[in-house]
Amino acid sequence: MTEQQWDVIIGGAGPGGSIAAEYCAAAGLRTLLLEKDRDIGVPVRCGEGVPQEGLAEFCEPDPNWIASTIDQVRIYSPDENYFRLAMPGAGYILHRRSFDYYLATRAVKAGARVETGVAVSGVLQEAGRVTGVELEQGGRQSKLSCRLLIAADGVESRIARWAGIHTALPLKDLDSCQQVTLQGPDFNPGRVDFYFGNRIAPGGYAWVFPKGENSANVGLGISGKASVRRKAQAYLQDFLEAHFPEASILSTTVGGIPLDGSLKCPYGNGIMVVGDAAHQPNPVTGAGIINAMIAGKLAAATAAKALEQGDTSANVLAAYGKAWHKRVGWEHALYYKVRLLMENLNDETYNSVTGKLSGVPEPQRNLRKVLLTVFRNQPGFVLDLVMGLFSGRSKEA
Amino acid sequence: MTEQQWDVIIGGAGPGGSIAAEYCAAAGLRTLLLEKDRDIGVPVRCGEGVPQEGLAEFCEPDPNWIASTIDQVRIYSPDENYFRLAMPGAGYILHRRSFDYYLATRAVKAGARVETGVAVSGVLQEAGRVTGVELEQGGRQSKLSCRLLIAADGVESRIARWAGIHTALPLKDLDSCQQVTLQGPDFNPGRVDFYFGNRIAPGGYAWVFPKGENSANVGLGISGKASVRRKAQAYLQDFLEAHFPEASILSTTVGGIPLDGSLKCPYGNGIMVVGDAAHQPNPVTGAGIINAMIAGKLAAATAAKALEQGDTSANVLAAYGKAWHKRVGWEHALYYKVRLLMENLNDETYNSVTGKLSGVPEPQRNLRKVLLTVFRNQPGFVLDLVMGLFSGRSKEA
Amino acid sequence: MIRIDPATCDYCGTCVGACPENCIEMGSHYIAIDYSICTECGICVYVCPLEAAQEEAREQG
Amino acid sequence: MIRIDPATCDYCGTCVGACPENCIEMGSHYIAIDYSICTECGICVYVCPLEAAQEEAREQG
Repeated sequence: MTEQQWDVIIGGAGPGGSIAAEYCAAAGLRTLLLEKDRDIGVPVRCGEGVPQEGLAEFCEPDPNWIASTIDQVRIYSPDENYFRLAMPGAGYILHRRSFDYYLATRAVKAGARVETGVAVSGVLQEAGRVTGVELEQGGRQSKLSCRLLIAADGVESRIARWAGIHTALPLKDLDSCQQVTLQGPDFNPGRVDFYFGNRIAPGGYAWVFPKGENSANVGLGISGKASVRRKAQAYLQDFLEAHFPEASILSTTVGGIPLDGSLKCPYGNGIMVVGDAAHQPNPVTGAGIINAMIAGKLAAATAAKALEQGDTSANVLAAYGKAWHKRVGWEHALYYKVRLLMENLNDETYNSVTGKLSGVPEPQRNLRKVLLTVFRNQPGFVLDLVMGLFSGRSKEA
Repeated sequence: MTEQQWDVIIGGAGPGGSIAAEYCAAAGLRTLLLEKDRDIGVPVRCGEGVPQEGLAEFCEPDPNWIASTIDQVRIYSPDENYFRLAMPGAGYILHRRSFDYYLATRAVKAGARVETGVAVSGVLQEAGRVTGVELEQGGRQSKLSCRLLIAADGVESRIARWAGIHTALPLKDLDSCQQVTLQGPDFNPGRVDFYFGNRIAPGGYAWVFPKGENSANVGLGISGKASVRRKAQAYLQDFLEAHFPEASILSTTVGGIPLDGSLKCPYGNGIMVVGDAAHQPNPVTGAGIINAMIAGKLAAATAAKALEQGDTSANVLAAYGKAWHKRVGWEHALYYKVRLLMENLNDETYNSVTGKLSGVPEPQRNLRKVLLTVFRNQPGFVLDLVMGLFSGRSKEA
Repeated sequence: MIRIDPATCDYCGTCVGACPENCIEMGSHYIAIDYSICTECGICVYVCPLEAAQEEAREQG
Repeated sequence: MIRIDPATCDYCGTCVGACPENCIEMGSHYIAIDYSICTECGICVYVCPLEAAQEEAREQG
């Protein structure tokens, strides 16, 4: 990289970072997107589900990175009963190894410069304002200055912390996950399945997201508190032995999901934070792809205005925080409360909810009717739960 | 994995291992394919070029993993002159992150079991015969027995060595490579470029393999002997600064290519070795994808016969070695000699060859005419060189 | 003393995000605890989806 | 003594294939030299496409 002055440096080339880079570059900013891994799109640490309408804000679906189109949902209770919802055009399961790559190429086409194998290893500051980054590339250290820094470095974010933004996640707000991609069994390519229950995934859920007819992402997340006693890996092993004992495993991945609803202040003097680094996944579902992309777009809009004004102080960048809160963050505050309620559900409650829902006549079992039935018969938070899982502009399944 | 007895265990799920697994399973053998990485297809350590006819033996081209179709070749000499060859339907540039995954799914469909994140960490032997493997999975050790073991574990192969087959590569027969995937510049999606010269890539060459109109794999390999003085990384940095100073880098990869022409004895009692692990890339071009697939297919055929006979001794498995030699190995012995001659070419010779070729009238500049011209005017080995690069059933560009 | 086993670790960064002292250094292929800062609070051990982060006492036991 | 820097290494395995003593252990994310076998021949340093494998003297120099 030449030592030119960059307007914006973005750390992390996931969906949030690439969208931020694309919109910054499209706004005429000299934009550099840095990815610490030596490749973009791998390893995939994600269930890969997105809602159709959420994706549509950014791009047309492309068969190169759409694995399945989802129009049905099954929710299993611990007793292995389920209720189903027919939801035409609800969402997609992506091939993120191709999708993330595609988003990075869009950033390049818009005029951004992308570099891989370059880690942001520190933040340069002068008089309490971010002025650049320290880099590490193949064992070599260097520095680059910029007018604005965007941290999009995922759950493992350190960039924001170096800049003085508190992002450490308490145990209670962090889900610990493992997922495999299975090959072999028959899957309904249009249906996602969720499994709830304290023996299956305490404080979280298990998922089966199909990628075509014979492949699926099968994973689960458990609360950090549950992970103290037993690991996600052990729970997933049980789940696979119960459901897919002979399936081939073409990919194994682990990860953590921040579930505190959003950083209160995802910005500072000369810095904005987007995506998982800003704790922007939905606190009930853990869905974070589209949220990160929305945040990247909003951060880019604020970046353009701030650099035009020549003022990148926290006061000006607060516009990004406000925009995020107005668009998504306020809902996440509600979902956060739903999640806290859900953690106290026992298996009998899950079974009872599912039993009641199975009594709803099939033709009436659209989401609205189901929810009304639940709402009349069950504690109110189930409404929020199911709404949180399967609806809304800013959520992915 | 259950403790069932496997007929065949295959270590390494690249193209060689997956094809071996598919053909073993299709022959009715209980087949287990193990990949040490937690995902299949990444990281890509490869230029990703394959010849059309080589691929056609195994599968129909699929837009999901074909990045470009190649029908032209340019060969640059150190003085930046080039001659070009029109070669309709010569080959493809793959997306190996999708291609390798596809091959693994084919193995599963044929009946093989695939596991990722499981490394073969040792070989069990009794009375001089391989009887199984030691495994390491996420820090845990285990053992599995098998009737036959196939080592497809790449240039870093240790499986064959544990089984007593000498595979260590001397410095003179090992190319050291780095490659980036660029995004941004205009590329001719139908043309691959090769650059020769001692300042560019001593003992090897640089390549530009397009992946669509704005992306390409750009890399180079240098001989192990040259790598003592200066690293592939440093040569590639020079090449990129000269040719693509502003391009975005979406992927960086390094690797080594065994160029000794093939292991003389790619088998032992209860074990066969395929692909890079058996040093089966073309010793002039370094092309190894289709060679590994051919070897996997040949090894599977021998495995089926040996297990039917109930004799997996080296005497029986020698049929695989013979089949490989008859199909590809004999040619590689010739190419190996060509490579030794090429190492002594100086930049003036490269320039002179290119100059002569440019004098051939355009309409006559098909491969055969060009080669005849070269043959009459230049040392005979240039014929072999160009033949080695761009023709033959078993070679990729 | 907490140790992260590089052979078991998948470099997912969950522990890095949880560490209250910001004392875990991670690249694509390496991970290291800055023991001059680590308070041995154990949250990295708790959140790890695998069993890569371990308290040494537990490992010896 | 030869050292392979885990932060610089890309785990490509070129050195593993070249080592005449078969003394380099490598996984997806870790690499280690068995110093009880290593003869310090240096071929791993020579073939590494990066500068991950280094003789310690060179590193100190």
